[in-house]
Amino acid sequence: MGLLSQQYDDGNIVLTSVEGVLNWARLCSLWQMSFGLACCAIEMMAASASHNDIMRFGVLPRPSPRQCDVMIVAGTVTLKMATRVKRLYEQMAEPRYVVSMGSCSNCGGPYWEHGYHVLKGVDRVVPVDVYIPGCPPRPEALLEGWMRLQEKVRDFTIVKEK
Amino acid sequence: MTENLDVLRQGIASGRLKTDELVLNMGPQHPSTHGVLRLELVLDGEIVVKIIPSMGYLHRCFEKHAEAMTYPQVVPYTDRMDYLAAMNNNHGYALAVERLLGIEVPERVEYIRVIMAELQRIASHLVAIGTFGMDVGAFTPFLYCFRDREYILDIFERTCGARLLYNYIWVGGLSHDVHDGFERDVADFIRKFRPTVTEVNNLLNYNKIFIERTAHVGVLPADVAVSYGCSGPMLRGSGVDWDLRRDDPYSIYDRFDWNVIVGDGAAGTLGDCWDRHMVRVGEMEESCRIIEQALESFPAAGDIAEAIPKRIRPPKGEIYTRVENPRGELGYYLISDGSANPFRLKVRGPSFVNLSVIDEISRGHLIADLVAILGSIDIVLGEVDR
Amino acid sequence: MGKTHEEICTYLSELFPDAGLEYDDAVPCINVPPALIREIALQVRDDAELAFDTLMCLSGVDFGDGTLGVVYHLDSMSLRQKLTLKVTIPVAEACVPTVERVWRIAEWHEREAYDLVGIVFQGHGDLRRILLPEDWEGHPLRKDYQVQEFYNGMKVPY
Amino acid sequence: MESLLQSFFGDNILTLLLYCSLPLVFLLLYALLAILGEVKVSAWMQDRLGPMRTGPYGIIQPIADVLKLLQKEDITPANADKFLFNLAPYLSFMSAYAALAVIPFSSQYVGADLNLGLFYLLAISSLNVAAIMMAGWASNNKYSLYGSMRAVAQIVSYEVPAAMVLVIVVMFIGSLNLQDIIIAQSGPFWNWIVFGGPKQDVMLASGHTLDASWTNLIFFPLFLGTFVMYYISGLAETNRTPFDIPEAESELVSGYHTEYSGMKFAMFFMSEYANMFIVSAVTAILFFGGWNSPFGVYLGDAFDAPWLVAVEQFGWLVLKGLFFVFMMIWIRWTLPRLRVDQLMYMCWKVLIPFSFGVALLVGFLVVIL
Repeated sequence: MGLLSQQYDDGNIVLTSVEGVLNWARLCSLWQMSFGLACCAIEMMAASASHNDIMRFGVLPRPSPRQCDVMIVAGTVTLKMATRVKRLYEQMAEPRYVVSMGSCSNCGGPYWEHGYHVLKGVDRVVPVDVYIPGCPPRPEALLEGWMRLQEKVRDFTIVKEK
Repeated sequence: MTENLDVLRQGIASGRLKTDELVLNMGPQHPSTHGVLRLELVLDGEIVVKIIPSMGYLHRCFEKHAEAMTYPQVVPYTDRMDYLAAMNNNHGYALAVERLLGIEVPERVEYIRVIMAELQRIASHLVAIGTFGMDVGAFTPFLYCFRDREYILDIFERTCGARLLYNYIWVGGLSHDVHDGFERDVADFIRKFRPTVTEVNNLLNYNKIFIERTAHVGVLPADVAVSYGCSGPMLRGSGVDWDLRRDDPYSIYDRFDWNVIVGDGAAGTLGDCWDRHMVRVGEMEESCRIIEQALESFPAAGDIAEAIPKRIRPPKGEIYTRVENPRGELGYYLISDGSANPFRLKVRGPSFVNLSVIDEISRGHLIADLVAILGSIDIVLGEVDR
Repeated sequence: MGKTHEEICTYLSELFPDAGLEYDDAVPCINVPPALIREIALQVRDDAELAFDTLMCLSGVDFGDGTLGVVYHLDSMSLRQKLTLKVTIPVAEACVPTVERVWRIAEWHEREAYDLVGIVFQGHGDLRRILLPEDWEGHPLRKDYQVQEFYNGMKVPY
Repeated sequence: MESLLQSFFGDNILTLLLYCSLPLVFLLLYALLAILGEVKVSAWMQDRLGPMRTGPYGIIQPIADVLKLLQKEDITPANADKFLFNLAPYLSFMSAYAALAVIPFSSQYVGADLNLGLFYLLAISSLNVAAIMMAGWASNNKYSLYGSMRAVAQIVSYEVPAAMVLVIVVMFIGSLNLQDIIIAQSGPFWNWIVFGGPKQDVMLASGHTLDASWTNLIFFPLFLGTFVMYYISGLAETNRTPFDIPEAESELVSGYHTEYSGMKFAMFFMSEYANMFIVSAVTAILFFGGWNSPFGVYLGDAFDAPWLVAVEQFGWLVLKGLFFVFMMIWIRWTLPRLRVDQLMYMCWKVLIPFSFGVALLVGFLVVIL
């Protein structure tokens, strides 16, 4: 998909500054897919409501996966839902990120042992960038996870490692 | 306004308007399905011909867990069913086990339970009202509702340390005593909260467009509601005067003076979306009244843990206990075989039952109405799928 | 308040003398033979003295001793009385007539009992799995249920 | 303006290109401002802060958004009609851009001073419908199709009352030229059409003299109503709440642009905001004096600097336009959404009969006065 998928051998000053600006643009404008699964979705809504206001970070919830950068997997992923989650991820446009919010989507959470219909971790179907622990994580934890994701985007480079 | 639709319907019925049906798949990821419900809509233009709901996208095997866990270990799982009304879920489960064990809980515990359950009811209704507003396209009331809900969560948090899922009401007692200044916090909240209802009324509930969108839409007649087993605001919106807190009293609800809010069809037909919505708005005020009365006679001191049994092994037997959740009748059917684990715990979730009526009341409406109807049913998928 | 279970049982036994209705004091409930559940359901709904207009809950149970059960919790809003009916069937022929047309909500409850416990409801119009995917193996709330290893290529146990 | 550019670059194609691209520069800057305005105004209305981390108080948030959208993968769905799918966003943006050609930004600058300016405006802004239809159809997605069908029905319907309202004003002024309409309102704010139009005789650019007197005040209630009708039709034509039915988030995901990603989505986004400005600017021109200063005097006249007058006029028009854009944002975050049949009812049974009635009345009054 153009510049971001390429690798350059030498990181000269022009390349690194362009890269810096592009990374800055991406991290400042991470649009979130408004997509909630379970209990964590309520905390995700609380994070975008007035008290916590995740939109301070430049987040804009978009309903269509095509226009989103980040998928927050907020809640328990069941086996019936897992294929849909994967499909939604595939519908998103690159560069895309996945935040796994809450114990359930990290590893199955309280349903890890007897939950015959629960996927034990969403990372079994889609690659995850940031894991947020908690059952459910507080909105503050989501904000922290968001900043970690921004760090990750900031450190992205198209210069080949030596 | 519906006469335009009638003209359309007549045209289709008489065959003058040739149409073809279209199947639209709504969900599991869709902004207005309140989670992961999937509706297969058979549409004729924009008119809904048939709805095939399919759920289970959040089936978290609650009943299997209940069989594998000991009685106290089940409590956190009840939280996660109807995650907007965790306190009420806890309450119902605790009642079921207590009745099977035959234990009485101290007075103070009962008071705290009732106050917590009613606060939770307000919090849950706030979410319902806010998201319903969002479904009909008004985004701002949603944020006002969430803002006020945070004050309730703050009280819960000070008491038990959790914001959403509390594991607070235990079999025989509570996990923690209330924090210092609990009564003051709650009274403060009630005082702060009442103006919000007026605000939401002005902004949303009596808005002309909102009434146009919700009145005469999704009319649920009382006999259909009863046959489908609907409960809670869904049933009361249809004009049936039925509230388990009064009609099948549990805990100490019989000590308070409050009204059961019933829909009256003021803006449209009895049992339409607006009625269901306004029942919720009215119930928040009634909950405030219950809380105020409970605070007046609140026992100042007492051990909240004195009735918690050391070992919970109910005798062989079975019981069906029901409580009034914000969404309706939450029933626990508990079978004990005398061991430390429930033998079978079946949950009758109000959302599950209320949702079953969607096909019946949405036929012939437009897609936009379907979204409003779904919002007015106020489902929580955690409880539909369990 | 309304009638007790014992009174209802006596009342129903007069109406259905050959049915062999049993009153179970321990629960309390009335044990109904599977074949008759539909007639009795209609009777208790339409009888003016009983008027059980609501099906509160319908549960499928695996009793673990080779029998399955269906438990009907009924409620009469007008007469303020409750009733529990119980049907017991052997696992081998887990088949009960449907009450779908008596109380509309029974449709979904029965689908759930079919899905999780594996009880087939005769005459049910749309007996599909409701919670689990269509291609799921087994009925999870059976006491002898073994979780399948893989579903759709995804590992099921942790 | 043209002569100024000519003095720098000579009379050649470069001058013309520069002259034409001025509105584009304005459009891009305005879109950034409007997007920021939308998020900030909504945040303030909702007891929030809005973007805070991108630059001071988040003011460069839209720049980050655009830069990010530029980097996004450009998805064309496998089963889409690729040609139409790719053409639609450009067409949509083009129609918005082309409409700016006849908007007089000041007495000195108007892209094309057409005698049929209003007519052109109506025609070119309808092109957007074709783009939306294309997008919805070519996406091969049921939600997109529903969205575009709704949009087309809505926009085409509301063209009728909008055009009717324009006819009313044209009848009153006697010219389709937008500059003429603005000149007719020169002087202090009570000469604006919404307040009954000019109160003394005005010489229009076309050389025709408009006879006017204080009796025009009787038009005040009529034109106030006309203004409200135009603004409502404008809201509907730009698909803004309460008429955002084509992209109703809770019903149709995002309507006709559900399948669009990256810059193509940004094009739709920008053309929506551009259309908002065009409707607002036309409202300002038709009813609120266009680039006329509300006080009837200019700072530039005092200093004898004609260029300052032009800048002031530009400022007044943009200010008035932005005010109406702000009103749109305000309405969006306050009201719920109408339903399709209610929308049509509003158009065919309320706005159209009323606009015809007002047109008759105004025509009658113009003749007898």
